[in-house]
Amino acid sequence: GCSKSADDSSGTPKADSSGAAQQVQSTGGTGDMCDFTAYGADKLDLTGVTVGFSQSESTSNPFRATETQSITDEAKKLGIKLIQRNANANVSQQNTDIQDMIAQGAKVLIVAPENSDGLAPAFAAAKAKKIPILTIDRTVTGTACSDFIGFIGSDFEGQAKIAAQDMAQALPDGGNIAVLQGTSGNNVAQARTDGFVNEVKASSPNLKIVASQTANFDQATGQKVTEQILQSNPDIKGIYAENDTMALGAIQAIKAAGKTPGKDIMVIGIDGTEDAVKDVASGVMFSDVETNPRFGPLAFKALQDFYGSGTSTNVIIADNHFTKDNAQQALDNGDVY
Amino acid sequence: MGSDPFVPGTPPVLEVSGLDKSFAGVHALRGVDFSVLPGEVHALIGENGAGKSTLIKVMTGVYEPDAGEVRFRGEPVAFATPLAAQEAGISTIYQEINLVPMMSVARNLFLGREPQRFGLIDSARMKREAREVLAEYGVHVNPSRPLRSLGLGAQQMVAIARAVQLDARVVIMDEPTSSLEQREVETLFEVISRLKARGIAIVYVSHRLDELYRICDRVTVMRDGEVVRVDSMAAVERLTLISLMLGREIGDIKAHGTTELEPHDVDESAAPVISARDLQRRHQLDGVSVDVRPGEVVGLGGLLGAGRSETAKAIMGALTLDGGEVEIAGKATRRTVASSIRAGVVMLPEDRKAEGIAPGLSVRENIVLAALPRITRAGLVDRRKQDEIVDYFMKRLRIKASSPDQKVSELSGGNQQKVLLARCLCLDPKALLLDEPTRGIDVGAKAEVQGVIDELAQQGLGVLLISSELDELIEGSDRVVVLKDGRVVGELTGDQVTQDALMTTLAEAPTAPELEPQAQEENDD
Amino acid sequence: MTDVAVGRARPGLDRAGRDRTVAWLQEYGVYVAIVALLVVNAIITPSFLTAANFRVQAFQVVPTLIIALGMALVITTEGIDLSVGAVVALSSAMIPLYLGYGAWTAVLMALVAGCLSGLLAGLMVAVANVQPIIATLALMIGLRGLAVIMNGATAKSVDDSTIAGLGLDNLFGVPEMVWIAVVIVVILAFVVRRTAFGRRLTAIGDNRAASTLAGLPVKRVLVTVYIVSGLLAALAGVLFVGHGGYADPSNYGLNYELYAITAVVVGGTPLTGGRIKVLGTVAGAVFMQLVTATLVQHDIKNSWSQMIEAVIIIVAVYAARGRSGR
Amino acid sequence: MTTTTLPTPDAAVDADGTRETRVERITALAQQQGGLAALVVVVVLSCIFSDGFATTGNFQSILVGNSYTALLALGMTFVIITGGIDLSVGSVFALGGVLAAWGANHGGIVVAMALPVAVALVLGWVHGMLVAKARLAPFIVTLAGMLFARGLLQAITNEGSTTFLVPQGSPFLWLGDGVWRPILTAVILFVLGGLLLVRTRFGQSLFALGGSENAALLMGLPVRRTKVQVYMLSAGIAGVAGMLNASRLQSGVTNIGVGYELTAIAAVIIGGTLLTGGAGSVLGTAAGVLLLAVIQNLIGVHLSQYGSSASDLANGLFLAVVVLIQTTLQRVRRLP
Ligand SMILES: Nc1ncnc2c1ncn2[C@@H]1O[C@H](COP(=O)(O)OP(=O)(O)OP(=O)(O)O)[C@@H](O)[C@H]1O
Ligand SMILES: Nc1ncnc2c1ncn2[C@@H]1O[C@H](COP(=O)(O)OP(=O)(O)OP(=O)(O)O)[C@@H](O)[C@H]1O
Ligand SMILES: [Mg+2]
Ligand SMILES: [Mg+2]
Repeated sequence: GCSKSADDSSGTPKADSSGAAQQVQSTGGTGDMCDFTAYGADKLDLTGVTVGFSQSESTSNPFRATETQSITDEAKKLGIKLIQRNANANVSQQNTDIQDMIAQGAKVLIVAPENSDGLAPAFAAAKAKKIPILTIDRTVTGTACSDFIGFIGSDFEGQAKIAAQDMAQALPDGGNIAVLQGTSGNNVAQARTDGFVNEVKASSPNLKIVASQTANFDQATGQKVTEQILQSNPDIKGIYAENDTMALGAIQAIKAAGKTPGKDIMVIGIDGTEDAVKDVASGVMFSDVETNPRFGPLAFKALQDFYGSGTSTNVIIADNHFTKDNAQQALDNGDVY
Repeated sequence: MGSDPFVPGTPPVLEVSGLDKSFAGVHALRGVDFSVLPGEVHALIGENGAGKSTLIKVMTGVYEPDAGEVRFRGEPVAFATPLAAQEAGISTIYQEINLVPMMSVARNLFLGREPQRFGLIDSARMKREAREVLAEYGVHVNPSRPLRSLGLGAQQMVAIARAVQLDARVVIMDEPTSSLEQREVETLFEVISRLKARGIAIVYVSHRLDELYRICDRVTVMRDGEVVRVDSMAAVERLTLISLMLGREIGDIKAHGTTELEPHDVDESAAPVISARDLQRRHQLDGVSVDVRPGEVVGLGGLLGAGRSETAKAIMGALTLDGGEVEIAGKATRRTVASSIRAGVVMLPEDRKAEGIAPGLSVRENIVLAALPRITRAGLVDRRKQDEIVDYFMKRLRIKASSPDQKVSELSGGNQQKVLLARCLCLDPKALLLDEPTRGIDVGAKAEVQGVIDELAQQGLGVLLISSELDELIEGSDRVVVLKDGRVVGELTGDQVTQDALMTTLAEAPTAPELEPQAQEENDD
Repeated sequence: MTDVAVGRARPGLDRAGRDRTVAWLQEYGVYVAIVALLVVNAIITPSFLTAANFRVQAFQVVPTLIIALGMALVITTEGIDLSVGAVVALSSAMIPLYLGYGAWTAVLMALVAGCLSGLLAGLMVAVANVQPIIATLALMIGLRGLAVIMNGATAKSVDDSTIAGLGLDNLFGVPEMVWIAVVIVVILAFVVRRTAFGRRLTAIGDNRAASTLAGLPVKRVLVTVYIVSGLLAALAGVLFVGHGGYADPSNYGLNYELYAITAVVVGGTPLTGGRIKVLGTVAGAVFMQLVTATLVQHDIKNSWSQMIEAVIIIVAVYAARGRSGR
Repeated sequence: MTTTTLPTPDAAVDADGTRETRVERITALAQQQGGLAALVVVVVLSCIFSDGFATTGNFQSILVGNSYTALLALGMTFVIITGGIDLSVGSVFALGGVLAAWGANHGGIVVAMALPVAVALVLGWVHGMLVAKARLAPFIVTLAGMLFARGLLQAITNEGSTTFLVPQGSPFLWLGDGVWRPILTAVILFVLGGLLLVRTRFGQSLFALGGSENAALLMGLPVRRTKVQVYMLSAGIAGVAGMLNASRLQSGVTNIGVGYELTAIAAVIIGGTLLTGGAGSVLGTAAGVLLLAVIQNLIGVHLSQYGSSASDLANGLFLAVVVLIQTTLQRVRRLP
């Protein structure tokens, strides 16, 4: 009965926004651009208005903490007044949060949506008041440059695809693998499942997914589930975890079962958190795909462009890919969180 | 009233034959045949645990019989629920008051058949009617008050009023008078005679034999789950009745006798074991002072709601007070129940169900509940000592249970009462506060309990006795303190301790005006 | 209020015999169910009856079990403790905080934190008369926040052989945490059956007004019970840290209040209080663990596992329901 | 009687119904409606001390944001008054939303409205039968129901990954559109609920059941039927709330409703309804819902920037303080 934060990424980061800034990988398939005239909003000077930021999940999740911190820091740097809310993984609450901030005088909104659907009332309220919304890290169903300005974030299916290719590389002879899924009903979890499963099907017929269980993006659950899976499938060769914390839990379980992660069983995760990248560097984990939470600079850049020459409606950030070759270097550079 | 007989020869309205009912380990009814005729008041008697309440529950759909048949108005019936019995025309007042304590008096009275307007309950009318109905039963209360704020006696009257209001052909009353005081009993009897005149059959259970002779036409005597005699009430003599119930020879009973209680030797100069001074509690107690000396039985007299139970609870430390002091054996108490018990006072609460038994625990555990500190060493219960105590009191009070392990809720009402008495006595107290100690217990047991009280007083125990049965109060007490509306209005000592004197004192005492029914109309929604 | 037990046994010749069977099943149904699950799994699940598998199940069930034992005490007094999951989090937060002073100090501080939160719950319930569910709900929300504040948002890795030993190592071939659980079960079973405290516990849950009038130290017993519940939840928190090798107050113990309550009820302790089954609680926790293990090891989808679990809980509780019904 | 602590349900009349002064009457009202009193105090303080609190926009946002979840508390009130509890409402709320959105796609407004309610009623019926006939504890029955409804939802939506969208232009969207429609719907349902509780026989039997089940049975009330009905009522209301919410969100969000049952229970209890049954009011529940919503709003405005854990801590503290005040106000009496 208690609310479980559906952390799509967590680990042990430093909750600051330094580290590797987000890099743009692509700017949308269509390459559409959007500015305030096209959106139908009034021209504003960002430094003079209040910007609202609606965070979807608890900041006890490091990804969320870093994301919030990055936005707060960037706003401070640019001298922009920021107000913020946290919906704690509750879509209804996020609707209320957004309307609250509108009532409180926010003229521009940055929203990290809890869910792709279900924010219609809040978005409609904003639209009615001609308040533009920039969505980050998860997409929202609707029309860009009409319901919202656009989207900045990772390509979750792409991440999973890379992970699947890594798995094929890690197990050239094929074998049985298990998938630790994120929280049921979470868009990110779904994308990371689909991306992985499709890629395995398409290009690695010798990999066989024998177990696929949800572990709620949580380390302890990841450990428990892996412990069980290892009992019923003693011949597992690889584990794909849809975030790093579940990967860390899996590693713990593999060790407890008397096997060696990185040798007997290959573990691949997503997020690029410090602990996981360390494990990649030491060979315990095979590889890790990054999800960069430092949205501040890109988000505010997009908003400034929106009131100027226009910004892309679909910015996909370039996520790092940590393998044994570059992991140590990334750690030394402080590129992980 | 017994002089106005039912019409013999009419077919019985409610009839059972060959009824059998067992509970795990107890054979409560064995082949019981029983019938009531329209317009008769039929006494159902037997000692505690004889099976009276069980018979009633089987007849009214609470329990399903293991064997046998119930016929209502000539047709075989099997009521699935009390509701079905009620709808068919059998209205029952069960032994323990079964009303909803937190709901208002009016809502209890009309529950399930509230007056309605446009499909919604008409509260104003309901309250008005409740007030009128209750007035007929001598209960003058604001019908918006929650039922639990009434004393047990008043609650019982509400239950009776409710049952009689239902348009029934048979009214069953399981010990309706056990918590009533004389005045209410008279009211009840009037009600019964009215019902009788309307040709309604009444089944009447009581341990007060005098009442039976006054109002009943026929009697069925039960013993150990069997019917031992069915006869016209007048045809069975009192002693015969008792011997039938208890299954003992008449001679035995005469010898054992209803205990003739002698006044106790009270050392007037001895320091009181209990000394309560000027107890004050808003709306309930208004400066009550009572002393109880060692070896003395002090009765608390008064009508229902006079504040007798409150006085006892206040002494026990179970009631917060606005003012006043209580000393036990010369020392001021800390006014918590535990410290009072340590100081040597124990109380037998009036409301057995709500404040007495722990229904889910065994007889054994219930008896030693308060005595735990005395039978534990280093936190461990000394089982040998415990069993000794339990054994002793089960024998001495003749508690009828299949074993000490039986759940208390499975005992008959009277036996539950004895378990509570055992709980008090095993504490080896200096003073006893007894609130209706013989409520619901059979003649045999009652004599025993009274004997025990007497014996304890002889041994120097101080007793504060509350009883709605005037006889018991007058017979048992050395001194009676009379309460009215939360105040002491008189004290009877020595030869003054008579029924008449008590009545006179009560009658002459002024009524506190504020305690009369309230003028203003309250909103209970 | 059980003076009218509306029980209706159907008439019939073998009634007594059937009654006895039913009563026996009610008493020992969970154990039968456990055996049944073991047998079924032995047949359908590869390598189920292996030492390694039992070890895994033991690791997973012990924390739940320990929490459930405390919960059983609380439930016996007609209460409920929703804060246990948050106490797990709080206790785990204490470990990295005090690890610098030595492993045992850290463990001690974790347990102290549990006792304190239990004390808080107990005072709210016994002295301030707040309804248990809402008092502990407030703690459930607040304590997790506190735990995260104390620990920082990050899960902290705990690298200490003593604490890891509690969570992973064997003693005489059996995990240390199983021994801990055994000791607690023995102590509790003894306390409940043989001590005055055990008697008071059931009496208070059965009829609090009567217990008060019989002079029982009602408040003291209630406070103690919540403290024990907090203490045991904190102990579970320590085991979590030991087993996982890190402290994660934002996620540790989530939903464990529900797992614990389920174990208690499946084990035959009624939520209406007044009765407690210590061994039954153990059996309840083990049973639920085996159910989960079966579902996960057969890779049943989350949707179906939830529905199957729901049905199994109902069936188990139905089989174990006492004579008093509820 | 297994309860010891009983507040005076009819506090307008003192335990003795006598010698009431005006001051006593006012305190009595505050005692009876502790939640309402606390709400008034908190709102007044916030208007004075919290900038931007007392704006129409803010009030609107608070009301509209909680109008559908408030319904869960309404249903819960009935169940708790009978001495039961319904932990499944959050899941049924989510399931109702998904079914409504599915219905809007596959059959139009009638299916969208009827299907969730029908399924919820069936679930409620099962709860009721298990509680009333099999005599299982409501807590565990509805805990299983919570799992079951959530599992069912995930099974329908391919493990939660399919979100059904209500087609644009569907008349179903009218139900939850705008600001006033949700608020009005909630108000109307609360008023009806209040009438049902105090002015109908059904409502009275709920109180009787919670006050003393045995007595209710022996007084000839249809105990089992009432129990089944009350669980159907609660589930049905949760289904309706989910359905309306789907209309408002224009989709059947799959991961919604987690933990809502606890908020609903908290609101009901803060509103003065006794968890042990037998006493309570719909007005109190409304006050409880609003009080929690206002607290949430204040925490959002003032504490969001300090992170979620600070908000959690404040939330817990607030809740503790509110229930302490409410309990004290209500002068929960120990049976002497
Ligand atoms: N629900 C029950 N379970 C087990 N035994 C029961 C139950 N109800 C009654 N009994 C047993 O059946 C017998 C008859 O009890 P019953 O209540 O009918 O007696 P009674 O004649 O009404 O006595 P009293 O005058 O004390 O009220 C007793 O021995 C009692 O212990
Ligand atoms: N017939 C009645 N009419 C009005 N009020 C009543 C009546 N009987 C009782 N009450 C109320 O019930 C309250 C408690 O009464 P209660 O019966 O406990 O007093 P009591 O003197 O101890 O009597 P008992 O000896 O029967 O217990 C009183 O304060 C009184 O207001
Ligand atoms: Mg009887
Ligand atoms: Mg009294």
